[in-house]
Amino acid sequence: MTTGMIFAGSGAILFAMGVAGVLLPTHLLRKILAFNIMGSGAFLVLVGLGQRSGEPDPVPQAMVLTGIVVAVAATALALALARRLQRLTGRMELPPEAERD
Amino acid sequence: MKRIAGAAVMLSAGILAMALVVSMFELPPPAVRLPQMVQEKLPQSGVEHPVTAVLLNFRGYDTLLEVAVLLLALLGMLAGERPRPAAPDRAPTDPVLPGLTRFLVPLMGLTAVYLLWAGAHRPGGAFQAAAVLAAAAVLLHLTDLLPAWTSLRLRLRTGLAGGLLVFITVAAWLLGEGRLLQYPVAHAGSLILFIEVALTISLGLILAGLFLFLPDDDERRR
Amino acid sequence: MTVNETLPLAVIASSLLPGLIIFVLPESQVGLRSALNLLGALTKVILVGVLLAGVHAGETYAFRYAVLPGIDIAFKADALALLFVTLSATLWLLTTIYAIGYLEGAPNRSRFFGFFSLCVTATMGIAMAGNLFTFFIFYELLTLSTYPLVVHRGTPAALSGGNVYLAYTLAGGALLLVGMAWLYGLLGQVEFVHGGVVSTLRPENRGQLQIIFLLLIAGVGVKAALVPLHGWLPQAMVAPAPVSALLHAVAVVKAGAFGIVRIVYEVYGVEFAQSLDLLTPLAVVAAITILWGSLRALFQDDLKKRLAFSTVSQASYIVLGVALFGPAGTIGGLTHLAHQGIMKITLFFCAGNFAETLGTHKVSEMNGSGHRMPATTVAFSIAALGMIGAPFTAGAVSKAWLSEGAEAAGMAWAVWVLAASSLLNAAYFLPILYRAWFRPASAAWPHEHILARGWRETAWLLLLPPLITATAVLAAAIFADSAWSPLSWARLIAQREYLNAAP
Amino acid sequence: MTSAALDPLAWLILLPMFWATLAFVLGLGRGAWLAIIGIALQLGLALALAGRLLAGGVPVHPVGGWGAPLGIDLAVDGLAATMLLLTQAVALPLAVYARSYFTGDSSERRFFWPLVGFLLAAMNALFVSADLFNLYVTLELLGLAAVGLVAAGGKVGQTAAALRYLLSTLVGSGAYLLGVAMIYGAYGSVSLSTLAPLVDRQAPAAVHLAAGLMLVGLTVKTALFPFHFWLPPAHGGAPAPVSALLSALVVKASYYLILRLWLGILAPLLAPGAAIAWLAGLLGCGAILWGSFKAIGTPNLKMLVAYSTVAQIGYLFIVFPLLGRTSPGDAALQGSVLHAVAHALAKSAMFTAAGVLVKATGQETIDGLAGVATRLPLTLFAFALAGVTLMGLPPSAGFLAKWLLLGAAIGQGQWLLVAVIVAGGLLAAAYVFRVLRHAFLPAPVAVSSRPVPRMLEWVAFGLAASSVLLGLRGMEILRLLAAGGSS
Repeated sequence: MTTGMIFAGSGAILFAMGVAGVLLPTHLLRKILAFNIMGSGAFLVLVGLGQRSGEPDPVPQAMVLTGIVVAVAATALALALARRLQRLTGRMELPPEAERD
Repeated sequence: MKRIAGAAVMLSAGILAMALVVSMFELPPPAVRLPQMVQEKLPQSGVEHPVTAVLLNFRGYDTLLEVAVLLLALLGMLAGERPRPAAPDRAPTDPVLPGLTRFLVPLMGLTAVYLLWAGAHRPGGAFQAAAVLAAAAVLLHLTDLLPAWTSLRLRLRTGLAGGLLVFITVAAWLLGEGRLLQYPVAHAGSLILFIEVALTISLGLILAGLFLFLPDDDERRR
Repeated sequence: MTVNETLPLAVIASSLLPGLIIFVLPESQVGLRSALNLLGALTKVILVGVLLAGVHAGETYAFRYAVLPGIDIAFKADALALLFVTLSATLWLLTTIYAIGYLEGAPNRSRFFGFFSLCVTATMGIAMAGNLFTFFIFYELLTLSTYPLVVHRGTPAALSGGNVYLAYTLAGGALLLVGMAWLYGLLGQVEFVHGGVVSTLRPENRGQLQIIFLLLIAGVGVKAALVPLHGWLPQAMVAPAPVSALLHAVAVVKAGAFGIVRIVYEVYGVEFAQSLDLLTPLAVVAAITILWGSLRALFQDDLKKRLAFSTVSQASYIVLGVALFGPAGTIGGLTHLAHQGIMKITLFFCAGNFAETLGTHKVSEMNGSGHRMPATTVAFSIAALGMIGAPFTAGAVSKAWLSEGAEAAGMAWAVWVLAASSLLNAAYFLPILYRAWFRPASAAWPHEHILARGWRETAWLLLLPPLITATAVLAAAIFADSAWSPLSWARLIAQREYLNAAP
Repeated sequence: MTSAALDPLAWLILLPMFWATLAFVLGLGRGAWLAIIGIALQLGLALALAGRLLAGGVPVHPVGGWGAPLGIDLAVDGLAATMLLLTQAVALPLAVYARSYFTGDSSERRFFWPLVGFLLAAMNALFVSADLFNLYVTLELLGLAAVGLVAAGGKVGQTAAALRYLLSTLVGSGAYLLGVAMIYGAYGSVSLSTLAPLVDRQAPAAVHLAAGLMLVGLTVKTALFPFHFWLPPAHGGAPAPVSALLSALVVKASYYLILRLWLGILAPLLAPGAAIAWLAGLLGCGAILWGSFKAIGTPNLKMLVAYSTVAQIGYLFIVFPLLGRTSPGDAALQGSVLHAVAHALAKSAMFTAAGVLVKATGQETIDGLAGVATRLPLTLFAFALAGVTLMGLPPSAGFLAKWLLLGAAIGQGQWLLVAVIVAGGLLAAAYVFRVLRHAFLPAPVAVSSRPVPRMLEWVAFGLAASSVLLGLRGMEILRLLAAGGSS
C-alpha cells in the first residue's frame, strides 16, 4: 500500500465523518467545521488517488489548492452569516424551519 | 426519534466510508497520464514549478474563477450587514503585544514577497503570499493597531477588485492574440508574475477584509 | 400566404385583436370600446359570409403551422365548421349589443369585454380546428377565457361557482389531453377528415381505441354537460346574463357538443365507431341526459337555473343525433346545434331583461310580466314553444329529423325519449307562459330598475336582440327549405360525410 | 484581431465578470446601466453562438490553447446553447425590473449588481465548461453568488435561509467534488471529451460510486424533493428580482449538469430504466405532489410561488425513467428541456408579478390580494398567463413540454407517470386559481394602494407573455437543441 492510498483511504473516511457531522449537530460552528472536514476528505482523495503509484501528480495538487481557496471563501461566508444570525437571535443554531403556513 | 435518525446517519456514513475505501483499492491504473504531459509542456508554461504551471497556465482558468469566488465571499458577507458607525480609535492597552506585532509584521511582509517570488520554481505563489499578508493585517487589528474597516472607499474597492480586474483584462487581451488565457511563450513568465503581484495585493485585502469587516464583538473590549 | 389560408386566420383575428386592444383601454373609454366591439363583430359576420359563399361553391380554406415535429396547428373552414362559425358569429354580434346595454355603468367593463372577445375567439378556433391538437388548444383557451366572465361580479357565490366550473372543465381537459396524446402516439397526426382517421389502425387496437373514445368523449362531454358531468352548468348561472347566453347558446356547451360531432364523424368515423360498438352507449348517455335535465328543470324556481337544466337536456339532442347512425340523425343533430342556439339565447336574453328591468329572478315572481313587458314576453314565448317543439318553430324541425333518424337507425326507444322530453319541456315551460300572460301582476315588482317609457318596456339595446333571435326561431322553421337555412346546411354536411365515408 | 478575439464562448464568461467587478468598484448600489448594457451584449453573444451552432459549427474553445486533457476546454452543444440563450434572455428583463424595483438605499441593493454579474458569469461558465473540476469551481461560484443575494436582506429569516442554503449547496458540491476525485483517480483525467470514450459498462465500482456521489450532490443543489427544504425560505424570502433569478435560472444550472452527465460520460453506466433512473423519477413525482400540496396550503404569496418551483422541479426529473428507450431525438428529453425553458420564463414572470403585488398592497399574504384584479389588472394578467404555462395549458411552451412528456410516458406505457403529469397540472391550477380568486374579491373599503412603477408591471407581463407565446415556436427551440450533434 502506497502512502497515496493511505491518504485516499483516510480521506474517504474523513469525508463520511464530515457528512454525518454536517447533518447531525445543531450548533452552527460544528456544522461549518464538519463541512471543512468533509472538504478536506475530498481533497485527500483527490491528491492521494492521483499519486497512488508513488510519483507526485501536480494536476490534483493544483486542483486542491484551488479547492482549498474555494473552501476558505465558503467557510468565511458561512461564519459571517452564522455570526450575524447569532447577533440577531442570540443563538448559534438555525431557527426551526420557518413554517409560515 | 432524534437518536434513531442520528444512528441512521452514522450507519449510512459508515457504509459510505467502507464502500469508498474498498472500491478505491480495486482501481486499475489510470489510462491518462497527465504528469508526463505537464512535464513535457512545462518549458512552454513560463514557470518552472509544475504546480504553479498547472495553477496559473494549464488550468489558469480555474484560478480566474477562484479569485472571483473569494471576492464573492466578501461581497456575500458585506451584502447583508448594516452600515455601522466607525469605531473610535482605541489606543493599544497592552505594551507587549503591540511591540511583538511591530516586529513581526515587517517580517511577514518580507515572507509574502518571498513566497510570491518563489512560486515560479517551488511551492508558493500569490495565494500563499496573500494569506500571510492577511494574517499580518489580522494581527495588527487584534492588537488594536489597525481599526476595523467600516467603510468601503473607492481606494479600498479598487484594491479589493484590482487583482480580478487585471486578471480579466489580461485574459481578454490574450483572447485577441489567440485563446482565452493563452500566454505567448516568450512573455508567459512575466505576464504570470504581473498577475500574481496584482492578485497578491487584492487577495490579501480580501482575506483581511473577511475579518476586518466583521462587526466588532463589543463584549470582548468591555 | 394565399387568400384561402388567410381567411380563417382573419376570422379568428377579428375578435382577438379587438379583445386585446380593449384590455388596455381605460375604463372610461365607453364609446371607443363599444365601437371596437361592434366593428369586430361586424367584420367577423362579413368574413363569415364570404367563407359561407366560398364553401358553398366548393372552395377549401385551410391553414397550417408546425409547432412541434409532426404536430401542427391547423385550421380549416369546412361546411361543418361554418355551421358553428356562422351561428357563433351572428349570435356574438347580438350578444355584444345586448351586453353593451346590460352592463351600462357597471364596473370593470374593459376586462369583461376583453375576455368576452377572447371567448368568442376560442369558439372560432374550436369550430375551425383542422385537427384534434388545434381543437384542444382552443378548447382549453375557452375554459380560461370564460372563467373571468363567470366570476366577473366577484361575489362569494360567483367565486364558488367559478371554482366548480374550473374543477369540472379542467379535469375534463385533462382527460381529453390524455386521450389525445394516446391517440397521437398511435397515429402520429390526428387530422379531422371525413370518415375518420382511426379506421386505418389494425383491429388489435380495438380495446385501446374504446378506452381512448371514452377519454375523449368524457373530456368534451364535460362542456357538453352530459350527465353525470353536467354539475358545473347550473352553478355557472351566477354569471351576468350575457355570459350565460354565451355559455349556453354560443360557446361552452356548443363547443362540447361540436367536439363530440368532430370526434365521432371525423376522428373515428361514424361507420368505424359503429363497428366498435361505441354509438349505442353514447346514444344511451344522451338519452339519459335529455330526460334527467328535463326532470330537474321541472323543480327549479330560479328562472336561470330552470333554463340551465333545460340546456343540459337540449344539448344532448345534438349528441343523440350524432349517435344515431344514419344521415337523418346527423341532419337532426346538426340542425339542432344551430336551432337550439337561437332558441336558448332568446330565452337567456329575455330572462336577463326580466331580471334587469323588474328584478324578477324566480318563476314564482313572474306573474303578469307579459303585461308589463309584452315584447320580451312574446320573444320568450316563441323560444319556449320552440323548445317544446311546437309547429312553425325551429325546434319542431330538428325534432322531426331526430325522430326520423331514430327510426332509421332502428332505435325506436329514442323516439319515445324525444316524445317524453317534449312533454317534460311543455311541463316546465308552459307554467311560465301561463303566469306571465294570464296571472295578474302582484302589487310591486321585486326591484324595478328601468321604468317603462311609452312603448319601450326596457332599454332598447336589451330589447332588440331577443326580438331578432325570436324572429329567427320562426324563420328557421318557415324557410327551412331555403338554400341557406341551417337545415339545408346540415343536409350538405351530411351529404358530404356519408358520401365520402362510403367504403 | 483574430476571429478568436470575438469568440462568444469566452466573452460570455468574461463580460459578466468584468461588469460585475466594475460595478463593485463604481460603488454601493451602482452599476445598473452597466449591468443592463452588459446583459444585452451577452444576449447578442448567445444569439451569435446559437447562430454559429445552427450553421453547423461545433464551437470549442481550448482555454490557454493547451486543449484537453492538460488544459480546460469550453464547448457548446445544442443543450448548452439553449440554456445560454435562456439565461441571458431571462436575465435582461429581470435586470430592467430590478433597476426600478430597488428604491433608496435598501440593503438588498448595495451589492446586487456585482452579485448578479458573478451569478451570470458562473452560470455561463457552467454551461460551456467541458471539465469536471472546472465545473466544480463554477458550481461554487454560482452557489456563493446565490447565497450572497439571499443574505443581502440581512433580516433573521433571510440570514437563516441563506445559511441553510449555503450549507446544503456546500454539501452538494462536496459530494460532487469527491465524485470528481474518484473519477480522476480512476482515469487520470477530468476532461469530459477525454473521459467519454474511457467510461464503459465494465467500469470499476469506484466509478459507479463516483457517479452516484456526483448525481446526489447535484440533486441536492437542484432541490429535488426531499432535498427541497432549503428552497422555499430562500426563494420565498428574497426580494422579487432575486427570487426570480434563483427560481428561474439557478436551479436549472445544476439540473443542466445532471442532464449533461447523464446523457454524456455517465450514459454507459446507466442502463435504460435503471433503478437510479426510477428513483429520480419517483422523487420527481413526490416533488410534484408535495410541492403542489404545500403551495395550495401556504398563506404567503411568495412562498406559494416558491413551493410551485419545488413542484415544477419534479417535472424535470420524471424524464429520467423515460430516457434512452427511444431514438436519439428523444421526445422525453425535448420535453424536459422545453419545460426548463418554459418554467424559467413563467417563474420569473410569476415572481416579478408577485413582487409588484406585494409592493402595491404592502402585504405578503394571499388574503391581502382582494381587489387587485381591479387595481393592477396587468400584473394579475401576467400572473395568470404565467400560471397558464405552469398548468401546462395551451398554447404555452409549458403545454408543449407536457405534451412531449405525456406522449413519451404513454408510448412507454408508464401510467403512473401519466397520472402524475396530469395531476400535477390540475394541482397547479388549484394554487394558481387560489391567487386569482382572491384577487377577484372586492377590495376592502379602507385599502391603501401604493403606486408601483409601470416598468415593473410591464416586465412581468412581457415575461409571462413570452412564456405563453413561446409555445408557438417550439420548433425553433428543438432545432437549436438538436444542433451541434447529440448532447
